[in-house]
Parts: sequence; structure tokens; C-alpha cells
Amino acid sequence: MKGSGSLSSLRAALDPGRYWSRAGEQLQTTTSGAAVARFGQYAVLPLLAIAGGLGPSYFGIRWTFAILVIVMYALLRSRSGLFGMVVLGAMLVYLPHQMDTFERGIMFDIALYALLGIGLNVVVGYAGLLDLGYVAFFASGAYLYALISAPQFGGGFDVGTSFWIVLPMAMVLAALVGIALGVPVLRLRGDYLAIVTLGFGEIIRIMINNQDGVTNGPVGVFAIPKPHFGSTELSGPVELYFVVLAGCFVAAFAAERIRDSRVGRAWEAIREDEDVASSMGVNTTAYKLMAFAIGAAIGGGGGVIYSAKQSAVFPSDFNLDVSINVLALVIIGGMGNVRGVILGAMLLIGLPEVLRDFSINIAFIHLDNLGADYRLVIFGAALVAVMILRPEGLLPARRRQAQFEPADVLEPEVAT
Amino acid sequence: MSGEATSAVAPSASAGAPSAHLRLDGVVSGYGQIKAIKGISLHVETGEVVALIGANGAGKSTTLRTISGLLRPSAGEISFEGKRIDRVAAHDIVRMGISHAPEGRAIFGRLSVLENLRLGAYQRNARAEIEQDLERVLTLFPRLRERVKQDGGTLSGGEQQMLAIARALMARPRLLLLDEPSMGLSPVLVETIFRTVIEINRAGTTILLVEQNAAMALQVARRGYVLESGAVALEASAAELRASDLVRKTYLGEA
Amino acid sequence: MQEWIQLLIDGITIGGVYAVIALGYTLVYGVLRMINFAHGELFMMGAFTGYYTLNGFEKHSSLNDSVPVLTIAIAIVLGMVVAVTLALVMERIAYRPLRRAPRLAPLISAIGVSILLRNIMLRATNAQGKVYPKVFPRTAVEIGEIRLLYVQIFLIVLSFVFLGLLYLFIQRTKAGVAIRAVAEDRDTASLMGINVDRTIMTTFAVGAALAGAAGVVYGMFVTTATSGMGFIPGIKAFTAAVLGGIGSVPGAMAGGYFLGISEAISTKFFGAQYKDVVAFVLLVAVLIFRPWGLFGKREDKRA
Amino acid sequence: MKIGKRALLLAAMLATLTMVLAACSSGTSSKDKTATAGAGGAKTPAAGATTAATKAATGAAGSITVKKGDKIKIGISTTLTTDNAELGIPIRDAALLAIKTKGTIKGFGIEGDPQDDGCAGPASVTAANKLIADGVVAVIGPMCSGGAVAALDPLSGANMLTVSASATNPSVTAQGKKNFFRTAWNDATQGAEMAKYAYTTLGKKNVVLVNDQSTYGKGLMDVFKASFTAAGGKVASEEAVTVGEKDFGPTVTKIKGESPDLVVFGGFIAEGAVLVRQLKDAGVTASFMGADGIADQKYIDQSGGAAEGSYVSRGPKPTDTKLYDAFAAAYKAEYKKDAGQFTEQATDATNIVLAAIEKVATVDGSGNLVIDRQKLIDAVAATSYAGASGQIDFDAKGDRKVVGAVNEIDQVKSGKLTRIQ
Repeated sequence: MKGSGSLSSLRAALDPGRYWSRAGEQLQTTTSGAAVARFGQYAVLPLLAIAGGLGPSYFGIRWTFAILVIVMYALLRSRSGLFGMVVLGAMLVYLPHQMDTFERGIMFDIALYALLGIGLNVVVGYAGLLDLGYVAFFASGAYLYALISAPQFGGGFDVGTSFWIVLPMAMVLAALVGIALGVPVLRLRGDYLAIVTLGFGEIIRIMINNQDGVTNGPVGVFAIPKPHFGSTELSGPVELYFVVLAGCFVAAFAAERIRDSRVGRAWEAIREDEDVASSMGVNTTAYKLMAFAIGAAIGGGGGVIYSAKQSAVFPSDFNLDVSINVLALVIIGGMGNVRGVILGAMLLIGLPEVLRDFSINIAFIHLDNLGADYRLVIFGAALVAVMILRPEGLLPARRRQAQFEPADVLEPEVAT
Repeated sequence: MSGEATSAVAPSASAGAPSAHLRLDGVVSGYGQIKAIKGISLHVETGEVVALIGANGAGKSTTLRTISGLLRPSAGEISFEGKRIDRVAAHDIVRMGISHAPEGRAIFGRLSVLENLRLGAYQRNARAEIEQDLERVLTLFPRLRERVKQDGGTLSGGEQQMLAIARALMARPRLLLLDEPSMGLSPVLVETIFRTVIEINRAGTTILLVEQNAAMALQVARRGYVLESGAVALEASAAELRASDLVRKTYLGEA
Repeated sequence: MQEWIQLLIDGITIGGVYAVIALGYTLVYGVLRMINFAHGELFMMGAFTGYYTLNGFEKHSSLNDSVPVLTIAIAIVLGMVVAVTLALVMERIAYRPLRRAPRLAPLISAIGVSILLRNIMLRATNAQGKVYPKVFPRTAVEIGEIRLLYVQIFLIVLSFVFLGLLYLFIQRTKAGVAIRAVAEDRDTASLMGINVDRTIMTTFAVGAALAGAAGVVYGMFVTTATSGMGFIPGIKAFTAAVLGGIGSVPGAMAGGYFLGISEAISTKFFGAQYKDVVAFVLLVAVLIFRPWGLFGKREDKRA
Repeated sequence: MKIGKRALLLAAMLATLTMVLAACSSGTSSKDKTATAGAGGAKTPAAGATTAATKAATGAAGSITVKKGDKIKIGISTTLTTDNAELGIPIRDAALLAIKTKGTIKGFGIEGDPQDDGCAGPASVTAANKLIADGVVAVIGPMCSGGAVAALDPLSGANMLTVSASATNPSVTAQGKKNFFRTAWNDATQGAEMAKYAYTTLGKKNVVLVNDQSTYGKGLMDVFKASFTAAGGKVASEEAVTVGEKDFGPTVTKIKGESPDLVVFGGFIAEGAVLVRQLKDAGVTASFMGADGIADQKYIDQSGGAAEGSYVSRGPKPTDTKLYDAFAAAYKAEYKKDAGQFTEQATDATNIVLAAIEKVATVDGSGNLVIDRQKLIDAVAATSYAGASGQIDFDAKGDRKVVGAVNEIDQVKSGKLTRIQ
């Protein structure tokens, strides 16, 4: 009990938002309390910094990334309006030019996963449908582009269709796949839905793996051409990073607009209590399918870009880990919140990679290959730590933050 | 866990009123930032039946949940038989002699009637005594005896209410918290339930009763409190309350 | 015909393993409404404990040859102890602080624990699969074309025994009834004087003990332990638990065997590469007609 | 209060941003200390918009300069996580040993830079990007075929010399990337040789094929099937196992029902060892044959004795094993473990790369070592090297030419891999 007490106070110290709101009355009366709270506000930054890869120079770590994470956290958290967004945009556009190949690769991956996260967030965060098979849509998009565009010796059909035509096609295809998945499972709730969608993701991967005639099986599809923009070939990670970044902005904008519309309110009603929503006349079937379709379309688009960037796709690229990663970044970032998704992607996708360089060289301690060997160990521990310290995610959606404010009860409420 | 619980059982600061069985002093409690009760003070003496009446959302159930430890008060003190209990965990409060039959019955629907009843005596170990008590409550509620093997969820509303009370009695409480025992029951059943409540009280159990059915509650109770938006609006003997304008107009539906 | 019986036996063998692991999922889900993704890793840790124990006996004594019953029993008990300890630590550190957090937070925490344990063992073993010493003779009972290894019989019987014991525990003991009560309504359970925290820990411990023991016996059956060996059975067990109706003890058992047998039979028809497809299609089919699983009860509106 | 906080935050952010930019501009140059893109690169930047990007990229084309006092970095892309690390770690160790043995080139020290490629496409691409950014001169790896196919995209973009010791699938060289070579044998060669041996030498006519659903395993079995049926043999059925599973009971039962006289497995140790034992447990009497994915003592150890008698194809090998024995002895002396599968190819790959560096590297006026990427690749293409894994000459696609070697077949006898062909 004692441990949990100190833990929760630590958590409170690290979470200024909650600290302010919960202990507001108490704090404003005592200046020392306010000082603690203010300290808490900034205490979270070093934590993120370490997570994102910063540290004193005797930790072998990438500075650029660490600073990027911190600045992004500050910007995203402060909701600093237009100016902040402009700064953020400028950073996201400018920084990759200053990065090396590895970091650009990571930036691409982060942006791609942020895009997937925005898509999954529609399903999980907005409509409250737990989907563990999101990779299915990603895979459909990726394979559609791969098969249509790769030459025959690379396992494709060499149809010669341009990236820009396949992109919307893939989104429509994925949306249809999403609806096809949605129809049989609409009656299911919560964790039943989770396992069925997980199974669906696996089925898609297994089918791709075994339908050699169509997909070239485990050998994969390769020599996938890069897209062109005008006469420019978008060949490097930076160019495609911009494509995916643009995709993120469009998707994020669209997702937030939809959330704030009538559709979004219907989703919210379904998420809070499906029976009530249904009795209030919300067509739950249609709205749930719509969430699946929108989420899937974004995933399919992400797949096309992935395929183009990777130049080779394999069934094993689309395993359960992808779904889990996307879900984890949505939750770690703060469910129902696009800003959180971006931050979640930075941590979840960026962290294991920047940890490759992690080493400790303090005095006589020389752990040079610490990151290379133990990065996944550290990563697993970090997942647990972030969740314990910030159970609502790094940047919880405003409404949720209030909703999940814990009561000081001795016995927990039954989670519903 | 238990270490903290014992240390919390310290002599009450308000031990100045020695005879008080249960005492609440300026208790503030609720869910998160929403405080459903805002400084309630009340007391229940040994052997009494005390009624808490009030409208929906007045904080009646929250009061009971705070007493039984389901909610932790953010301010104020609660003491029972001279010991502070406001930091004691719910399961230890049961051991101290308070039993709570919660609102909406809260029967374990997938457990049999018998299992439900035995759970009531979860804290106790004396097997023979438990069997005795089982016999006693089944005599008190003959309807339950016919259904001991059935799942709790299959009982009718009235039977579930009986089960909830019977189950609470299985803990051999010195104080019984009853939350809306008449809710959703037919008048005949309400009558039966309340007759039983009186019987239980006569057998020596102090009762704190929360009711919307103020007429019924005030027939059974000796004293009563009227709660309005989380605070005590009125405290008096049952007869006085029945006669008061506030109660007559608002809770007894008289013109 | 004999091939069919053999397939059935194969299915029951792996199905029993799924069932035993699935119980851990279903119990924890029952009390916490939480998918303990790291549960399969407890199974893996059990398998490693079994290896280290039996290998220790092999290297430093001749007990494996003289009294294999004893060494196997010790290995199983140690496997349980290690798994239970880990589960309790896990619960305390990674899950309990999240008891009142949004419901997906513990899921991610559990995924973190799963990644952590897998990679710790990968490093600890330097990615080398560990091979069990020969404790169990690899001889078989033969009836016509049907062959059953002794260790396989042991595995099958033991899974039945575990399931039976667990069923009795849940149905008949005070602690078992407390678990069921907490699963149904945590608040009311605490009003009965049930210590909810302790009951949740009991639940984790029971599930972990089963997984740990299953890990040891399965390790003896397949004779190896690797860091990744818990992941797939974990997912399968999760599937089995849902198939049977998550939260339901008989459901988890039935789901495990159902899944194991359907995998065996679909291997015959479609090849092993499609067995998961068949399993998941069956799952969807079952859930379409019974959205709460084979043995699950309709969730009341609160869940 | 609120406004103040926000203003403070913005100020802090601006300050940080300035710092970022400063750190970056200096960071870039410091990062490229070991290896900077030389002037006169052959490859032209794709477009104006990407000029900045190309400039920052380390040695995207042209030549690499190793500053005086720095070390020559050799990238090693192999699998260090997941169960496949069983094969990946020894590959890394063999490459590191070769680097250590070589010591210096023209007075410059050499160091290995191992990166985890996860035996899969995405992680291999990340590892490749990392190695490019680290300024390595060449890459040994990637370990797996799928990873190699994907990683060749960034690696060839950087004109990076890449030599894999273990990526065997035909698809890897099918793209015709000029910077790629392999000391591993193309499965097209090995699969055909295995089929020939099974049909002709062993006289097996009815086989069951089992693959692990990986690029390598499935690819190899496809080649085997084509050659075996062309020769007149019959493939009774094609089965699969799932990587990570440990109980293949139903698959084994099905194989038993086919009554084959040979079971051929395409996959790695973890599954191969379990499969062979379960076949034996089930009373399947057919012989068992696997390939280089299981050609390792660990396969025998993990099978708990069931591997006895199984055939293991190791790809073409010289009949003279003097060089191999020397390597194996050195490896054992260094790591106290037997040299595993692909380690000899890994040491050869590393030695070829180091020899090529030695040949083309020049020390310039200021004492820096300059290595021209294209010349380095050309030097490797022209290699004729007698190594632990046999005579190595590359064809135009980067595959090994089969010269002076036969497909080695081992049989497990008394718990050891014993060469029988």
C-alpha cells in the first residue's frame, strides 16, 4: 500500500495537468504546493528526454531526436494554437534535412506509424472499438500497390499503374475490407472484438503467405518502383517522408473534423454506452461500419506509401506486432487524440531504434553495446513505466482526462 | 495493507460522545471531483433504527457507501463504537461489525442463493455458528429456503431483496446499513420486508435505513435525517419528521 | 480411422495446453476485465525453470535416473513457484497501479511485460534453445498405428487433472467463491468482507501456477525451451478463452480442446499453414451465433 | 498565470529550436567525421529539392574518407533478437573475428558495427540505414533473404558494398543490384543439388516437403520440388510448420499417413530439431533431410538424439577442408564454441571485403584513407578467393560460381555432422 502511495504521488508530480485539476483547491492555498506542481510540470520533460534518447554526453544517444521529442511534447501539450503549429510544422519539414540516413529512416517510420495511429484512433479512440487486426488494412494497401506496380520478375503483375492512382484505389479497397470485417463482428463487444480482429489480421497475413500464385508467397514482392511527383522520383526516405507527413496532416485534419461533427457525436455515444446510443435512435451499425471504413482507408493509404518506400514487401512484414505497435502508440499517446498519436509514434517507433546507439560510459562503467543487445528489454520496461506514470496516455483527450480522474476510493470501481 | 488498516483504527477524536454507536462528523465524499455529500454529521445510537430520507441524488447512498468503506471521505471523520473507520478498507469494516445491503440489491447473479448467503459470512470461521445463522435467516425468509440451489440472478426482485438482507445478516452485524430495501417492490412485499426489518432490529441489530419511501421508513424508524443536496436539512424524531411541513410536502406527497 | 484417432490425440495434447493457459487468461479477465498479454510468458518461464531444474539434477546428481518422479515433481513445483512469484510481482508493479486507469492501459502494460520477459530470456540464454535432459523415456504406447508417448500421456492426464482441480477450487472452496464474487461485482464483494486485492492476487497466482506447471510438462514433451515459445500458445489460449466465453472456467477448458482438435483436423484437410485460418473462422462462426462464446453468459449491461 | 506560463513555454521552445538547429549543423559534420562524401561522386542527386538531403547523407556515392586516427568501420547486419539470433550471433562473431584477425589496413584500425536486422524486411532496412549513417565502408549481411531484398534498396542507393553470408534465396540477386554479392549459395543451386542427391544417390522416390513459411524455407522447397519432380520423383505432399511453435503433432501424423521414404525440411534449427524428433517419436521411419538452415551442431543437440542419421545439405563445398579446419579451430579458440552454420561464409565475406579495401584504399596527402565505393565494388566483383567455404568467384549477378566444389551433404553420425559427399 505504501508503495502505491508513493507511486501515485510520483505520478501526480509527473502529471501537471492532473495535479492542477485534482489538487487545485489544496495547491493554490499553499505556495510550496504550487512550487511542487510547477516542478512537476518540468519534471516530465527529463523523463521524456531520457525516453526519447537524451541524456548527458556519457550516454551515447542521439541529441537531435531527444530535443525533437521534447519540443514536440511541449508544443503538443501546450495547445499553443497557430503559432505552435507553425513552429511544429517548420521543424517537421526542416529537421529531416539535417538528419542522417538512419534518422531519416526513423522519421519516415514514425510518420508512417503516426498515420496508422490516426487511422486506428478513429476506430479505437473515437468509436471505442478495440481492433487488434489493424495490420490487415495496412497489408491490403501495401500488397495492392506492390502487385500492381512491381515487375513480373519481382513477383508483381507489372500493370504499370501510377502510385497516385493506386493510392485512392487502395483506400477504397481497404475501406471495403474494413466493412467486410465489420459486418460479421458488429454484434461483438470489447475483448471479443479484439480477438476476432486479431484473427482477421492473421488470416490476411496467412493468405498472403500461402497464395503463392497471386502474392508470390513468402518470397515476397520486390523491385517495387518508387512514385514520381511530376518528373521527380521520390526515391529517398525524405521525399517519401514528406508524402506521409502530408498524409498525416490530411488524415488528422479529416479525423478531427469528423470527430467534431454529428458522426463524431454518434461515435461518442456508442463508445460510452451502445445500448443507450441505440435507444436514442443512433444507427449504431452504420456508424460503427463507418468508423471501420475510415480507419481502414487510412491504413490502406499508409500501406501504399510503405510499399513504395520499402521497395519490397513480405507477408512477415504484416504480423501481429504491427497491430500491437499501432494500438500501443495510440494508447500511450492518449486515446482519442491526434496530438497524442504523434507523440506516441515518436516514442514507440523511435525509441527502440534510437536505443540502438544507447550506451553508458560513466567513469569505469563501459556498456558500449547496451542498446544493441538490450534495446527491446529497455523498450518493454519503458512501456510499463509510461503506462504506470501516465495511465491516460501522454496527452489525454481533454474530455477523458476529466472522466478518468480517479476518485479517492479504497476499493476500485468495477471497470466498465 | 492490514497494517495500515489497524493503525487507522485509532481512538476517535470525537470520543466525547461515548454512547454513539456510529458517528459521522462533517463528512465530505463522492466520486472524484463531484462531491455528493458535503459535510454530513449524524449519529446512530445502539439499538436504534435511523432513517435517512431525501430525494434522488441527495447523497443518501453515497453516505452509506462512505460508511462501509467503498468510498473514502475527503474530509471529516467517521467512527464506529469509538473507533475511527474512515481510513479502513471495506472488507475490514465488515469484520468490525458493519454490514451493508447495497442499493439495487447487488446479488451475485451467477452464484447460487446458498453461495450468496455464505459469502455474507465470509469473514467468519466458526462453522457451526454459520450453519446456525443460515438456519435463522432461512427461517426469517422462508421464500429463500425454497430457492437455495438456484442462481441468484433467477430470483424475482422481492426475493433478491430478501437475499440481500439475509446475506448482510450472515455477517452478524451490530450495525446494518440498508439501502432502499423497498425499491421496485409491490406494496405487499414492501410490507413484508419492513416487518422483517423490525424483527431484525428487535433481535438486537442497529439499523441505518436509507429510503425514498419516506412514509414507510418513518413508521419503522425512531429518528430520521432529511438529506438535501448532500447536507443534512433536518434532524428529528420520526414522529416530528412525519409532522414537519418539509417532509409532508416533499416526501410524503401530502398537499 | 487410426489416423483420425491419432489426430484427435494430437489435438487433445495441444488443446490441453491451450486450455490450461486459457484458464489463467479467463480467471484474470474475470476479476479485472483485463487481457493479461504476458500470461504466455509465464508458461515460457515455467518451461525454462523446468529445464534449469532438471538440467541441474542431471549435471550434479544421478537423481534423474534413479528417482525421475521426484525430480519431475520438483521441477513442476519450482516451475509453479517461479511463475507465481513473477505473476505477483507483475501484478504489483505493472497492473495494480492501473486498476482504475482507462481499461486499455493495463493491456499495454501487459504487452510491455511480455516484451520485457521474452527479451530478458533471449539475452539470458544468448538466443540458444535449451534442451531438456532425458528424464522421461521417449517410449510410446502403440495400438496399431496409434502412438502415444508416455510424456504425452502425462501431459494429457495432467492437464485434465489441473482442469479438474481448478474447477473444484473455483466451485467448492471459499477462495474460489470469493474469486467468482469479485469477478461479478468488486464493490459488493468487498462489502461481504472479501479482500479484493488479495483475491485478485490469488487469481493471478492460480493462473500462473497452472501456466508454470504446464510450461514444465510441455517443455518435457517438446524437450526444448526458447524465449519465444510462450507467445503463440499465449495467443491461442486467449483465443480459446474467448471461444469458450471469456470469464468462464468451463468455457476456457472447452475452448482449449476445441481449438486444439480443430487445429489438428484442419491440418489434415488444409495443411498446417491454414490451421490458424480455420481456427479463427470457427471462432467468428461461433461468436456470430453466440456472441458471448460457447459457455459464456450474456454480459450484463455494465460490462 | 496561464498566459505567463504559455509565453514562457513558447520562449523556451524558441530557445530550444535555436539550439536544435545549432546542434544539428554542428552535429551533422561531427557525425560524418569518420566518413564523408567525397567530391566527384558519380551519382547525381535526384532533384533540386533533395540536394540538401544528399549533402547530409553520408557517402551516398563516390568515396569514403577515413580520417587519420579513425577506424575503418565494417557494418554487420545480422539477427540479434528473436529465436533466429541462434544463427545470427555466430555470424556476427565470425565477422568480428575476421576483422580482429586482420588488425589493420594501411595503418588504419578496423572495427565491426553489428546491427540487428531482425531477419525481416523492415528491421533490415532500418539496420541498413543505420550502417549507412554510421559511415561504414561495407556491409556484411543482411542475414536473411527477405531482409536482404528489402535492405538492398537503401544500400544500393548509397552504392554500399554488401556481401551476405547467409541470404540464399534466388530473389536476392534477381534484382541485379551491382553492389551486392553473397558467399552463401543461391538456393537454386543448393535445392537442385539436394534433389539430385536425394533421387539419385539415396534413391528416394516419394518425399514429403516441409517448409517453415519463410522466404528461405519455402523458396528452397520450391526449387527442390521442381528438380525432384523433373527427375521423376514424387512429392507426396507439401506441409508447413509455423515458426515459434513447438508441437507439430498433427503435421507429423499427416506425414506419417503419406508413408514417404524421405522428409525434406526447409527452415531453421528451432523448428527442424523439433520436427525431426517428433517424426521419430511418432514412429516415422522415413529419412530426414535438411539444408544449411539446420547445418549446425545445435540442430543435433536440440533434437535430443533424434537427428541421428539425418542428411544435411550444406551447399557446395570444396573437397579439401584444410582452410575450413583452420578457421574452425581459430573460431573455437576465440569463442570456446564450435563454428556454426554460415560462420565460414561470414568469415570469407569479411575477408573478401577487407582484401578489397586493402586493394583500393589510398592514403591521401593529409594522411586520410580514401576508399572509392565503385572501385571497391569492382574489386570484389573481380575476387577470386580461396576461403574456408571454398573457392569464391562471383558471377555478374553477385552469386557464387560453383567452381571446384560439390554440394556437401553431411549425415549425422554418432551425434556429429559427418561429411558423406
